[in-house]
Amino acid sequence: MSTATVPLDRLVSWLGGYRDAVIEQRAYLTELDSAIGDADHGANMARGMTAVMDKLGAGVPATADELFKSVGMTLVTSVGGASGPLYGTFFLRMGMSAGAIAEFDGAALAAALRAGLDGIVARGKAEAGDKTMFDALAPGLGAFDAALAEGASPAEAAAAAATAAEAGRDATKPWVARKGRASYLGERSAGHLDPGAASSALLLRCLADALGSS
Amino acid sequence: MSTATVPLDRLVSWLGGYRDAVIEQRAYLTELDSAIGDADHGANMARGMTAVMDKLGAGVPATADELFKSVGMTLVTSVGGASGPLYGTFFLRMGMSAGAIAEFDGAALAAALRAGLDGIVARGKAEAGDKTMFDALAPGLGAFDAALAEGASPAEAAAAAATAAEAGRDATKPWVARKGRASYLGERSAGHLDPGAASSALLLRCLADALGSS
Amino acid sequence: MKKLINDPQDVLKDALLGVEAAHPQLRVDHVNRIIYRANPKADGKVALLSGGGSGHEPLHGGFVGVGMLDAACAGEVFTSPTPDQMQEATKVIDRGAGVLHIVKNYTGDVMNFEMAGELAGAEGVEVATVVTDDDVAVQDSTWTAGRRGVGVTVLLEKIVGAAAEEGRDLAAVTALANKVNESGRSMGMALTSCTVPAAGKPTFELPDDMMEIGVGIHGEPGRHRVPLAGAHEIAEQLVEPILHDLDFTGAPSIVMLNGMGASPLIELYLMYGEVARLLDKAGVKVARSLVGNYITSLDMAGCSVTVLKADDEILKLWDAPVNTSGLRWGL
Amino acid sequence: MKKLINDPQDVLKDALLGVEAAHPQLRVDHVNRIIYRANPKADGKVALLSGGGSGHEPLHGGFVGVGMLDAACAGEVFTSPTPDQMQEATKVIDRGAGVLHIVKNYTGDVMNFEMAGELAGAEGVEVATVVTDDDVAVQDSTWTAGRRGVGVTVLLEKIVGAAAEEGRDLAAVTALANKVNESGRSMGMALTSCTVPAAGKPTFELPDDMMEIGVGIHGEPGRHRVPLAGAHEIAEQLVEPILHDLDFTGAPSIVMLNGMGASPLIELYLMYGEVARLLDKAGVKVARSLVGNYITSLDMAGCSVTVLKADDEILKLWDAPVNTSGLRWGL
Ligand SMILES: Nc1ncnc2c1ncn2[C@@H]1O[C@H](COP(=O)(O)OP(=O)(O)O)[C@@H](O)[C@H]1O
Ligand SMILES: Nc1ncnc2c1ncn2[C@@H]1O[C@H](COP(=O)(O)OP(=O)(O)O)[C@@H](O)[C@H]1O
Ligand SMILES: [Mg+2]
Ligand SMILES: [Mg+2]
Ligand SMILES: [Mg+2]
Ligand SMILES: [Mg+2]
Repeated sequence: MSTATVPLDRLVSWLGGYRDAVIEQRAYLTELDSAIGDADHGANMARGMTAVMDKLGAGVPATADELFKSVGMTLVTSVGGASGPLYGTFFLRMGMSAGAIAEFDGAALAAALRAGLDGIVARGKAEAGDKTMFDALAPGLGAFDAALAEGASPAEAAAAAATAAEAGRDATKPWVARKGRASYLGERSAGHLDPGAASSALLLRCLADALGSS
Repeated sequence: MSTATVPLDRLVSWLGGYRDAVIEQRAYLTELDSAIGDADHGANMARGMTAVMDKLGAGVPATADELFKSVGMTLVTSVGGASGPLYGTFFLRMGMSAGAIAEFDGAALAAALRAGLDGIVARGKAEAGDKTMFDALAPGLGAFDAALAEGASPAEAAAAAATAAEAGRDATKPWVARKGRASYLGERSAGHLDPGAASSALLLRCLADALGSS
Repeated sequence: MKKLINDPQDVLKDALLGVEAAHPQLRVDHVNRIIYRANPKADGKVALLSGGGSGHEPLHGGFVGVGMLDAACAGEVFTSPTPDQMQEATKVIDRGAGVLHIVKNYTGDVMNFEMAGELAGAEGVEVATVVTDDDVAVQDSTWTAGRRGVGVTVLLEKIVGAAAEEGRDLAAVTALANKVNESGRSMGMALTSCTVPAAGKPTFELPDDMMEIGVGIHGEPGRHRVPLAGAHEIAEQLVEPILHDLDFTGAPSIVMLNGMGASPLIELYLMYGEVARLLDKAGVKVARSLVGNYITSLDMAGCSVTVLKADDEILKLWDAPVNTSGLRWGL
Repeated sequence: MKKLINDPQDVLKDALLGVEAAHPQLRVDHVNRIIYRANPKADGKVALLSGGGSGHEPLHGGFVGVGMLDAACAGEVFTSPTPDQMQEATKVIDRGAGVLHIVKNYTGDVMNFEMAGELAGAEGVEVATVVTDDDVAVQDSTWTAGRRGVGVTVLLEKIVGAAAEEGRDLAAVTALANKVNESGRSMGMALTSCTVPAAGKPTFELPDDMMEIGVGIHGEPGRHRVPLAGAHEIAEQLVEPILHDLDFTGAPSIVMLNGMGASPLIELYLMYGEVARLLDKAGVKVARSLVGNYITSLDMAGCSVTVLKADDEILKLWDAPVNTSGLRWGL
């Protein structure tokens, strides 16, 4: 059973679940990045999320702004590459959007996620169809908003978001990349999933799992 | 039918036959040298004998001393490695031993070959059982001498020499090398034929072929 | 995977210990993974910072020293370093005249250096940036992240390092850096893939009779996979797109024949001979050259060609003394 | 076989064209395959000649120049050059004070240099010879052709080159060369075989989980084939036999961590860190070090360690200016 509000510790579980998931899917993400990138996306995400959870292990901030600032800064300072600033900015902006709250309602969560995505766009200038993480996150957050508008709980909205993000991820396969290092391959980037789209679909799947379980 | 004397052009055929043989067996000789050396013996012998025959193609000296001096010098200046000075010295000494003759009888040929082998020993200090070309040449020339002593023709003696040299070559297989680069392998040199023993058994086989055909 | 390493996760950490042990003229900050000159340059001179993913050695750490960089930030293998590393290095090397960030054009490097520049700027250090993008293998650069920064980065660090050593100000140093970048073109190829230690297997499979033309320096596949060819043809496939992209005639050129990491020097010289002949035929006058492993891609076999259109000023700066582990003369 | 070459038979010829094109400070005799300094040293100074099979680059051609060799003879890949090459080079570089032949201890090299010495001697050039034999992998040297000459050759060419440049006479230069050789020890290992171009396939097969300890520089199998291990253990297997063979405590040492040709610099630095730690633990004081590809074995992956027991004189000669393509400082 899902609830109408999301306490902060549920989002900490989200992050913990995502850490476990990227560690588990590390080889898979690297495999994707080998095909059209430089074979480090799995290592990058695993290193970053491990650092995030290690940091939180020493003490979890009581409010969303502090929590996500910590997460974002840890990613920025531990990942590097393209995904470090992008995921880092995502969480930094989530925290700035949320403010000093200890519990999210659906609208606040949607706004925070949206602010995060806007941060990614501000940093990376990705547009729809460029074959990046944007192409999983954007439909994902669209579905989240749509579900909320139809009265869904945050958990139900997250489940819809994950499914839409996964569809967005899969849609990247035939595309020719126009951002990031996959773009250097030109036509040869077609026929492969974008690694960042895969890791960000996973991020929303983990959110659905964390909110859905109770 | 073999004859009692060997005219110089028969020995030029010997050299030509040897050139063809080392080119044909180039990969095999390199294979042997890969196992216990540095994988160049086939290339070395092919390069050297090609140079020898190219030189003779421009004009064959009329006397044995000049012929074999040319062959020896060409080998010394075109092969390098261990086999260059050793085979080069072999032919240089053959020429010095033979003198300005245009035809060999059995004894003169035996003496020239023996002088060649002595030259190899003087240069390389190999002893019986060191697992070198000496171990094919020494029994080969021993058989040559023995056959002559029993009244054989040079061609018959050369055939005996070739057979003995091949046995000598095969005998090197189980030995641990004590000279040349194979010796660096210690016990690991056992179980492989010595490449120089193989190329020198071939040298005597080509002699037998050149003298035996008519 | 056959490598001279311990735990694949520790490659960078362990290698930095070796760099420190080997070079008393360098100081290594192991926490922040920064390689500094042991003796900082004089006050009032512009400082140069570069950095990037590891696996390209000697780039960049091997170019820290008198006449080139003041510091280099090392990221994980093929992964841009992080803004905090860069910010720390920027602060430490600033001698009051500002710091030039030399950034190879990859999304990650650009974004991380951008964040670092913002952070350092907020702390009062004047930061300028040059982004190298010399790889002609990247076509349609309007539809991509732009051209990759590759070989010209090495030449730029040398030339601009000499200018900074002379005492030119940040604007002049930056202008020169942009000029050098715009005057250089590169093209690379691979005979084999490399293996990222943490990935444990080759980034791509390349059959024995094929090669990749137009690779960068991150083990990525190139633009075309074509049948394996001889050095002569390979040289043509590298030189032609470079000369097609920029007119190098009428000026002295600096040429680098760079190894990707696993190609032995005898092959690199052989390739240089081929390249030199083609350039000569095309009327390009080679004034200076460099043959060796300077900007590598781990254990990839292959090479790249960089041609830089120089002038008297650039040649003078090129010839100026330099003392780094990767490039050294006159000192 | 994947190599940046044309016809496998032409590798040496083609590579020498590249050497000539890349280095105006060198002169290449293509007929005799000799690399000379373009500007010979002054009359009355001892000249240094080395040479050997090709495939070990930068050795020896990369060490021709002020402060090191006067000329190098290049043989076919892994095949000693011939006496006529050496004789020609000896004659050309003699400045009236005699010529030192620096010969690595391999039967072929020794015999060919011996013949060359006889020929040059007959023509009135005073020739002395030093034979390097520093490879501790070769045991029972009484039952073999003796120890192989490997890494110490590089250090010797630098140190003795500086002494010759100072104007020491042939006897003094030769005595120093022997002293350096006797004070140095090396040990090498391979992760992979190399491929001799003319052979077209790897000299030996090495499974993915095995390595060879105690290899030389000719792609020959080593003394032991053992399971693949981490850098830490590999370092132990290289350093231990060296320290067992000679006491290096109580004197400053020069240490070289040398790559076999296909191992990238990041791995070589990592290995050097391991080696430096072991030497430190054993009380060996490292005064100078060198990390990189200096004496290679074509495209073999692996490395070797050389430790040279030095003294103040040797360190001073080590630090003296040198200007070659492979080793350069102070000039
Ligand atoms: N400009 C960009 N905007 C958004 N996402 C991007 C951009 N560039 C790259 N990415 C994402 O980053 C992913 C690669 O991340 P990663 O492999 O960790 O970094 P790098 O490309 O530096 O090796 C890509 O799959 C893509 O989804
Ligand atoms: N001291 C020696 N005396 C006689 N023959 C030798 C000696 N050293 C080596 N050889 C012979 O030389 C052969 C190797 O020749 P080659 O491969 O052409 O030269 P290298 O060993 O220099 O590569 C060996 O197989 C051996 O028969
Ligand atoms: Mg990547
Ligand atoms: Mg051999
Ligand atoms: Mg990366
Ligand atoms: Mg040889």
